[in-house]
Amino acid sequence: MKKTLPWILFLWIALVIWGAFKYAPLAEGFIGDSSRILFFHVPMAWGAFVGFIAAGIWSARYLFGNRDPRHDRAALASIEVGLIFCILATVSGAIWAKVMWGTYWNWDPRQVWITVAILFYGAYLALRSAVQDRQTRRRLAAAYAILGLVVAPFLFFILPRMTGFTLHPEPVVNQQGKMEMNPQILHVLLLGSSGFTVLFFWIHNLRCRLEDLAESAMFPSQGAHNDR
Amino acid sequence: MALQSPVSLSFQGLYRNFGRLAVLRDISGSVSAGEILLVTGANGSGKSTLLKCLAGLLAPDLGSIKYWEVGQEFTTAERRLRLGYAAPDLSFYDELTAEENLDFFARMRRCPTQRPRELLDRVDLPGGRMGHALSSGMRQRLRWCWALLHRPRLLLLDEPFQNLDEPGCRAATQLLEEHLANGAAVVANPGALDLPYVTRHLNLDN
Amino acid sequence: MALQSPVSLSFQGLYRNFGRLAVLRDISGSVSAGEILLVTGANGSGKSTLLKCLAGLLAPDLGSIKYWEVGQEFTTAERRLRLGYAAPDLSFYDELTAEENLDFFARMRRCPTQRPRELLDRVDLPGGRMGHALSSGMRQRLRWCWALLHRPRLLLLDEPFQNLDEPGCRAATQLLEEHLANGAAVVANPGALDLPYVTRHLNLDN
Amino acid sequence: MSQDISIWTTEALAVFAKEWRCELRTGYALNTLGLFAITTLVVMSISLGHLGIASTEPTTVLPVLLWILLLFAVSAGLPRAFVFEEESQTAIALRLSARPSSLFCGKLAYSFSVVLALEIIVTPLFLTLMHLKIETMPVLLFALVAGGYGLAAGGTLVAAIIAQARSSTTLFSVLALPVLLPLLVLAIEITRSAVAGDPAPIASRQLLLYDGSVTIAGLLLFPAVWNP
Amino acid sequence: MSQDISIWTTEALAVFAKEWRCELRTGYALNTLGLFAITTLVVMSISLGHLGIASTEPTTVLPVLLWILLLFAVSAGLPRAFVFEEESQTAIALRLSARPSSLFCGKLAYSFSVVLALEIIVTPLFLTLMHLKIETMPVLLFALVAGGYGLAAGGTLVAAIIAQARSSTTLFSVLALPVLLPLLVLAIEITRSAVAGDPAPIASRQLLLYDGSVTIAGLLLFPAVWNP
Ligand code: HEM
Ligand SMILES: Nc1ncnc2c1ncn2[C@@H]1O[C@H](COP(=O)(O)OP(=O)(O)OP(=O)(O)O)[C@@H](O)[C@H]1O
Ligand SMILES: Nc1ncnc2c1ncn2[C@@H]1O[C@H](COP(=O)(O)OP(=O)(O)OP(=O)(O)O)[C@@H](O)[C@H]1O
Ligand SMILES: [Mg+2]
Ligand SMILES: [Mg+2]
Repeated sequence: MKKTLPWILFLWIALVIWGAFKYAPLAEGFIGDSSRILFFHVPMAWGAFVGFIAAGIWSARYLFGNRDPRHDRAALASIEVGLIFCILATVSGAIWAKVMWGTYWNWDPRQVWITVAILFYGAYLALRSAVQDRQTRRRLAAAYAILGLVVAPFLFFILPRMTGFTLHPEPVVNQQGKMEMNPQILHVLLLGSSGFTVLFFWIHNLRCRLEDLAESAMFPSQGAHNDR
Repeated sequence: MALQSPVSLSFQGLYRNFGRLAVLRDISGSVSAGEILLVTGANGSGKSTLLKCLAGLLAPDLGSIKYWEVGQEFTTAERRLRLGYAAPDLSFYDELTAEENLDFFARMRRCPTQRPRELLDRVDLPGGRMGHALSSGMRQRLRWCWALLHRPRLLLLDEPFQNLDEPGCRAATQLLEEHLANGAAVVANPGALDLPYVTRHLNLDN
Repeated sequence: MALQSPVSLSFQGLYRNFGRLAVLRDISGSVSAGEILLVTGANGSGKSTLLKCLAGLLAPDLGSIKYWEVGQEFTTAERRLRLGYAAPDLSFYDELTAEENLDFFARMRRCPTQRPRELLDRVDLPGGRMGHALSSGMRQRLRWCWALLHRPRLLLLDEPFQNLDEPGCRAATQLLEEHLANGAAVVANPGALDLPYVTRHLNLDN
Repeated sequence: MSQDISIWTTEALAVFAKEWRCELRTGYALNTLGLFAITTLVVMSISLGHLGIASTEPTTVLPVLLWILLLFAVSAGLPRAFVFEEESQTAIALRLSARPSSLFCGKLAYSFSVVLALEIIVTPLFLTLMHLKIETMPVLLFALVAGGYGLAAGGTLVAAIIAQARSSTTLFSVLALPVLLPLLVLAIEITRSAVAGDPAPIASRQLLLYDGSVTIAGLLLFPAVWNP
Repeated sequence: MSQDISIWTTEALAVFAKEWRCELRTGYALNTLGLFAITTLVVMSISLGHLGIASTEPTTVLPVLLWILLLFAVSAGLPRAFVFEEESQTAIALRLSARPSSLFCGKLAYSFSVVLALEIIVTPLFLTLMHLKIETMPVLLFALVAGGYGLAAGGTLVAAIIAQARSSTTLFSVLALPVLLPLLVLAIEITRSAVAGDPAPIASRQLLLYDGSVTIAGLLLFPAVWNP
């Protein structure tokens, strides 16, 4: 499994790339081929959201469970990877915005709220670096990440849809609950989103294993210690 | 484990590191009603750290702490609220007088309203002095009052006699003696004082 | 007034009130090289307040404090920088190690660069421990080092032996003895310890 | 059970009363918070004078300014709720004698009352200085109460986190602003509706949702944050 | 005399070095200050987005915002200079070993360097995010350096005053704002000239005058404030 997963993932993403350029038709209302960035932009944003939610869940398992440091490391790793996904979604969106709206950045609500999300999880990292004792650091960071479970849905879903005027396209599933999308585009989008979700967990898993190794190298006798 | 004794505390295999510094390593001990567990050791040997772990103010990395009262076992969160603790790093509100400070905690702990006054008289502390205006000996007296406010069954005392003058020491020793009638105590650094009933020793040097 | 003695401090008719509370009332005394002035009194009698006034950390309401070194008289501002002071309310930087703390103050006081290391060795304090991680006894050792850093002629010590273990007390007493070879000291609350050369007493009870 | 609740209420009330007693004795929080808000108000009106905004588009601009003002005042004042206890080391005594949930509620009630007091000082002043007319007063009151509550709840929880981190007010702003921003924008929306005369703005539902989830998160997280 | 000056320089440098060492050790302050500035930037942009100012009148509005931003950042970070020493009781040790004038200069140098660091983070970001073009760069640099120095000097002096008052950082803002307000207006004027392309704005003389008088006031007042 460990050996085959990367290959499956490789093929999966390759299929998404192929689909993005060869299978899916161009969407209406977009300049040139620019709509194809959709197949990376949306899965990346989705991956970031999944990462933040996963971080919240791992933190909850750490805080309300038996305080196993591995859960905390998993939360940290998914925030790190999630932040990268989030930044990539923003950058791809900004490039797209340059083509569509003529400027990289114009404080569109979507851009604002994704920036706030980046700031929130950046603050998570700042909090970690501000606490010296390891137990305290894990506890506080976990609490903040769980607070993220409340804040993130607001930032990703609720607020961008309700505040002010936006140039950003309607969500796939719009407010009336209807899907207005070419089925082929939808296929690639779903394939991409699921592929990026798996990609996220694969990178995340690598990161966690690396951290576990570093930890056991630094505190050889402590592998099994819990914080309680 | 002396289940029917009025109170009993036992801890087993406690470990606590600060970063890479191993402070507590496999520390065990126990104490029950009428006993004092005297914790000794050089400066920096971990006496205060141990008392903080027992009080639930610091989580040990490993090891278990068990606390019973009259046959009933209590969790860490409950133990924290039931014991009495006095240590140099215990402070009170600067903007409240000594008596108001005690009154506030008495309300939090649901003690009879005359209890603060009673204790202040015992240690001879002017109740109307503001928190920030207390001298170091007065502060120490206030710590004693605070620790005994809710008549705890277990007392954890770190440097309990520091800063106290002669009458202060006498009052404190007497309070401790009364407490031991059916309570237990863990004491670190009692200074040059003779303690009544020292029945157990735990040395942290190695 | 022993003008040619290596050092001499004398204070006359000191008064200090806090609000309506008269803490110091007409306190006088003096001390010169080789002597200890032992300040005694019950808790809250004003020992720490007196030492703060002498150190220039608190201005007395009334009264004069005179300070000479080898026949030269110094102002309050100069005295403040020349004397050595150790008291429970003296703290150091949490983010610096013990040695970095001393190094910083050594630079401010223009002492030789090996002086901090030397003192740390004398009191047997691990120099690499961070300020916030020091145990209470270690903190007290650091206070001693800090007070002696610039080889002051006058030492003001409030509760100088509190929190120290056996070896700590011995090291501190020895440092004090060496200081007294040609310096003076004012000591409050030395605890149960025998002090070398106690030659003057000042009792603040009334 | 009902006895539990009465005990819990007594404790929360004791904390609330203690906070106000300290407050009235020193007058820090209120005096300084009020003065802070007023000074900022002056800075703002000076810059507005430079801008000449006040005259052009009052209805969209001024609600934003009002809430930014409140936000900064709160982030200057609220952290004290817990930072103060940690710094003066009274936290130990509190930790050993108060149940976390009643402590949190007491502190929250105190913070909320301070925010309300601040709003009572600032809002009338702001409205008169800026010549802003409110069409539907109840909507404005709702915005002030629900928005103020959200500020207090989010701020109190984050204050509890940074107090443990033994950290500065700067870290407070870094952690709290991303949490409070969604709330802020919702409150601004509702205030705008109040100015425009809309009797039942849609953002109210979201604001209540936000308040509710932050309260629940606070009650769940606080015990874990507060105790080691 | 010349020996006096060299001693004095050594002491001031020792203070400066100590501050930076503590700062870098805890790691939070600078990171956090940067994150704080960015967060505030986002808060402001959101309001700007709502206002739609950025597009209409950039040259008059943006300099005001830049300086308000710096002001908030400074009032969040600077008070630590002295309040911190009083609260952690290290002030006693300092009072007994440092001469007030060199202490003040060391602290001032430190504050100034923090403000400069902050400006280096914030200004380029602000200029690019807000699409603001500067015509005469040297004038902007002058405004940043001289204005930043004024913020640091005024802030340090007020911090020393309130540290003695056993008070919160909120009080700092209250005292500091009126002191810093004239400075702010001057710095805004000069920044506007830089945007407009005026090579030698008249406000420069006043700004230098202000800086000079605050420095002298600080040197004179500080010893009296610092020692009982
Ligand atoms: C920096 C600029 C941008 C950012 C930060 C951004 C952010 C996002 C995010 C976070 C999502 C996922 C929303 C979700 O998971 O529900 C998303 C979806 C999407 N974006 Fe963007 N975007 C940007 C620019 C653009 C541009 C310029 C376009 C096209 C004109 C665009 C088209 C879309 C589409 C079609 C979707 C999928 C619809 C949806 O589910 O909401 N985006 N964007
Ligand atoms: N927060 C902390 N971070 C890192 N190390 C710490 C911390 N607290 C204590 N230590 C270290 O743990 C050791 C034990 O400290 P502790 O305060 O328990 O000693 P102690 O036995 O009470 O000594 P003393 O008699 O001096 O009070 C010391 O070496 C101290 O440096
Ligand atoms: N800042 C202050 N404001 C008001 N009163 C004060 C202040 N500082 C001290 N006092 C009062 O002054 C008196 C003397 O205090 P001081 O600390 O000097 O006593 P002390 O002799 O050192 O006592 P101890 O042996 O307990 O240390 C005490 O009654 C105290 O309450
Ligand atoms: Mg100890
Ligand atoms: Mg004293």
